[in-house]
Amino acid sequence: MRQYFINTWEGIWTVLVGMRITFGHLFTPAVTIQYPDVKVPLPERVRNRLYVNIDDCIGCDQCSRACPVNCIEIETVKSLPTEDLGTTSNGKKKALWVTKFDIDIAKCCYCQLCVFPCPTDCIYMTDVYEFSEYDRNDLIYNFSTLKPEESAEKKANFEKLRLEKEAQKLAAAKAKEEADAKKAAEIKKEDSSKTE
Amino acid sequence: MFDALSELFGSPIIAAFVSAIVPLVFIVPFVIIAVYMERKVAGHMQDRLGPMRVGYHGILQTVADFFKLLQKEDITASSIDKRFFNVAPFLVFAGSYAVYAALPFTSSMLGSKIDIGLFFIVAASGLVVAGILMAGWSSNNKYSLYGALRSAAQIVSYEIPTIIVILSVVMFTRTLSLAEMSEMQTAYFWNWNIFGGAEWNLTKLLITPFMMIAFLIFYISSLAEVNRTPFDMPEAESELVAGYHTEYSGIKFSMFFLAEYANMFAVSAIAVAIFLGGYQSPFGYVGNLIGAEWLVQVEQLFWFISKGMFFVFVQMWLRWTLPRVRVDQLMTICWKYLIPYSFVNLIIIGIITLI
Amino acid sequence: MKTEELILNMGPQHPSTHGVLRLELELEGEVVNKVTPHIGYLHRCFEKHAEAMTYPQVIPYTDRMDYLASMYNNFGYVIGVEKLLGIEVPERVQYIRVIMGELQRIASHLVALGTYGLDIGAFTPFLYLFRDREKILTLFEITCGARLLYNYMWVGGLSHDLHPDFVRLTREFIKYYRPNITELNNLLTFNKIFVERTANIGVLPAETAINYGISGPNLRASGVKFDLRRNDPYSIYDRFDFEIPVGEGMMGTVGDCWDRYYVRVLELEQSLRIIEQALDQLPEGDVQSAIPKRIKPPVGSVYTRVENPKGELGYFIISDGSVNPFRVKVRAPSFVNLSIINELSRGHLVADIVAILGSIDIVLGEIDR
Amino acid sequence: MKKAQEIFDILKSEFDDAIISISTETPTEPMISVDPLKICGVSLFLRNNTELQFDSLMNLSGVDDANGEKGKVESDLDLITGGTLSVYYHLHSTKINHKITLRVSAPRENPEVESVESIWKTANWHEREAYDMYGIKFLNHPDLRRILMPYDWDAGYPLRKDYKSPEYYHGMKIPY
Repeated sequence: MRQYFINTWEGIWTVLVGMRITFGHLFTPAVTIQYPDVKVPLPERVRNRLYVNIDDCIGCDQCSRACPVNCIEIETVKSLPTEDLGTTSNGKKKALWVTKFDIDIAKCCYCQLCVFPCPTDCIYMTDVYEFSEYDRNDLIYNFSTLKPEESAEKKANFEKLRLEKEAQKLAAAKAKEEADAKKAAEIKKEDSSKTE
Repeated sequence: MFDALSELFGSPIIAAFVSAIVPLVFIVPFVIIAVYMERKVAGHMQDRLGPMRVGYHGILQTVADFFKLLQKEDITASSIDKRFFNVAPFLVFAGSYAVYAALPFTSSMLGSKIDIGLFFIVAASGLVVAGILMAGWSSNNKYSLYGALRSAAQIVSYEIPTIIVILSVVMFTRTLSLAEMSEMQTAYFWNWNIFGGAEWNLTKLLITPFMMIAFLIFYISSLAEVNRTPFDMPEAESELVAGYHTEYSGIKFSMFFLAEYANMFAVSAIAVAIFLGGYQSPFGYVGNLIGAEWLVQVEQLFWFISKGMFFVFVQMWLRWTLPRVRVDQLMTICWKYLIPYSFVNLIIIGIITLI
Repeated sequence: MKTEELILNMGPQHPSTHGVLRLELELEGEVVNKVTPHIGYLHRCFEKHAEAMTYPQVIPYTDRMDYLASMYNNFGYVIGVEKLLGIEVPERVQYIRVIMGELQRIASHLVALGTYGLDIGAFTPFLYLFRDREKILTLFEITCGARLLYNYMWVGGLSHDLHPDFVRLTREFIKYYRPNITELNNLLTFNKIFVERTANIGVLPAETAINYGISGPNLRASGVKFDLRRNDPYSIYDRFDFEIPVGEGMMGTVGDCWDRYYVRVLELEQSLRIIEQALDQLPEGDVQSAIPKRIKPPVGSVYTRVENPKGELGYFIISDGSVNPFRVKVRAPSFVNLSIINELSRGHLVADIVAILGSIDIVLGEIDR
Repeated sequence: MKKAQEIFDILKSEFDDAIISISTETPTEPMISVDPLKICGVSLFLRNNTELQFDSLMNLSGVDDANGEKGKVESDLDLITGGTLSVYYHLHSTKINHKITLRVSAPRENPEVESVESIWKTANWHEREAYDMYGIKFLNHPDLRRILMPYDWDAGYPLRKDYKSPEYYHGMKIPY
């Protein structure tokens, strides 16, 4: 019987205690903000949209290899010895044309693993976090500044160079072979003449 | 009001029609304001802002939502019982709407001056149970069925303490008419029933604490009757998804919604009418002071609505504070706590009234 | 009259299954006869992925298992790999890991307590707790730049050193947060309705709990004083002075839902204590000095376990000497804890299933992995 | 507290041929190899013996040892034939606070291991997972169904090293 009245009392009292707390909160200022109008200032280390400063990129492919979800695709073409690609801002010499540098930001998991291995600090995460698109394909960012025809040209250049080199190599090899053959023939001749 | 209207229009039929419309004119804006208020109260109690976008501080949010609900596609599942499914929301609304017929908004503004007002209200609100049961059963959804059956058990059980408390007040005031009851609690707030009525004697002193208990019991059981937290079993969100109205959408859902909020005000208004002086002002009338008869009516309407709104606010306040009881505990509270207390209270009030 | 059991599918889309979990309830009226959990809706092949990744690349995947306690998932994994490699990490790294881990424990418990209130029907405490959790997430954000999936702890070190303001802000947070525990207790913990809903519900005896492998707060609520931070210390937890709260059956029986809830409330305070001590002792140093250039552990296997906010988080890592792990098996605490649901809920009402499920604090991301 | 070697000796004297060997090289933890069809009895002994009291199974994991012959059967599919699948049991005693790892290896073609579900209930779901991922059949398991994969998954056991994901599941294309 005693428990009965204790229950009644506790029921009413704890409800009143709770009501006092919520009533108090009725007059405390809200902690939420009006998001698109007001924005929280982001800390400096914030990790959001990836950005690549392609001018500094040397096309070393380290970021792509570090990525756990394979969202970075890089294609490079070797430059011709005659072409000067300049240097990066921290003084590294560039030797590759970056014909393709695509980041599929829809796949990106914002782990920042690609940022650390970069030797020229050209890939980094920015504080932009509003980049929704209507089309999924718009989420694939192309960072390469080369136009398709330009990159085709570079490829063709390199291919030509490669072919030339190969031809040279082939010619050299041929020449060497011929020379070898000649030499061998001469030796043979000498040998045969000796034996005679 | 009916008499005045039939004189005005010269035909009792038109008068009946018009006086039936009047509460709707009140209910729809009330619901819009109450929903807005609910959201704002919830928001600020939870350190949020609540709706802020539509209009100044989101004041038009519920209007926008109302239109959205009207536009929505009325989805009906294929395996439901169509007849009951379609009727149920309107039946629920009719039940809560009927209550307004006997509510005295002011001394002259009330739908019907029936002598058994309280009795009518109790009977009419029973209609809601039928509507909810129909909705739950016809939805052909296990969650809806659970919600509906819980609700039926709950509302029927909680009628008992409600009626016992009403009985004790009726014993004290010797009338079943809400209009008459409100009239008796005239002038200042110490004349309200909760403070022992208008007569100054020993009875008043003795009866006051018991009247307060009666009010508390009435308020708690009325919460259960309108399915508000902590007794929102039928639609217990975390268990039954949305209870009996899981399958409803669009306009039919908004009928349930309308009924719920209409009910909230109705029970608060009944509590106000039988305990807290109804439409009577707590400090006398300015209209009487300056001799303007019409002003008194306006004041009465103001006091009635603001008292009612206060208790609607308390309902919201409770909702955003408390967890929900379990279905068997709900019954325990009713049968083991409220009913015994209200019986004892009834007997004590009876004895005091007899002295 | 012919009667039969009612099969009620709770989930996969249900407000209180904490994700995509399907419980098949066999009901008799409102009384539950049997609960059959069906899991796997959130299966993301973590273990298969891990076999194709290099050791550091696995870390972002561990984040996504128990997404409410990502820091701690990192923690357990890097400890395992470090044990395989046999490297010592600098003191400062150890301290920062403990601070982060304990902050994460508070954050995770806040979600657990808040959503538990939500399951019982109290909406407001949930938002108060989330408000405080946001403050913790902000601390993480200034440190590593992410709010939820950190990839913060690396094998042998950390991705970033602490932000210069971190220590000050954390102290401010502790000062701000302490009174809020009392507020939570007044608002929810000791509320009569809440107590009635949770006390004596889903009682888990200690013997059963151990046999089922239940761990973490759920085990301690059954009265077993077992905490890996104390009983099998890893990192530097043996240096701190803290208590292990156990369930005492204050409101009902030992090991009921209320105890499981209350043990978490008490752990909040203990975590704050550990953070305070760690902040006081925090040494200076370089956090990246011990990170190996190339992570290629020798052939072998190792099982490490840490006290995740949910319970015992174990990593069983087998190395075949290459840069990719041969096998990473995760002993997810929620996975093991959920397996007891049938045992706990037999004979209770439908509404109690919600209370029991909430009280064992599961995260589906971890169960399905 | 018992050392791994002591535990091994106790087991060896009790079960003799069911206990195969012990390996103690680092960084591997001490590991006792057991006959897969006698593991249940060994486990029961480990749990009930007053000197050992391993009352808690921390982890149970299936492993594909991939030590069979790798053969190119079709164009690009490395099918492994022969060799073993293993199950690792990590045991812990909450009372005495010592640990041990057991290991059983069953042939890949017909991997049958005794279930320890009756001894540690933890094993129930873990064994289901091992079955789901590796197809290891646990004898006497009360409810050996798939757990994480769909119940009607018929394309094999995904964590085996030679698993190849099918192209279609119920007419749905799998690699998105």
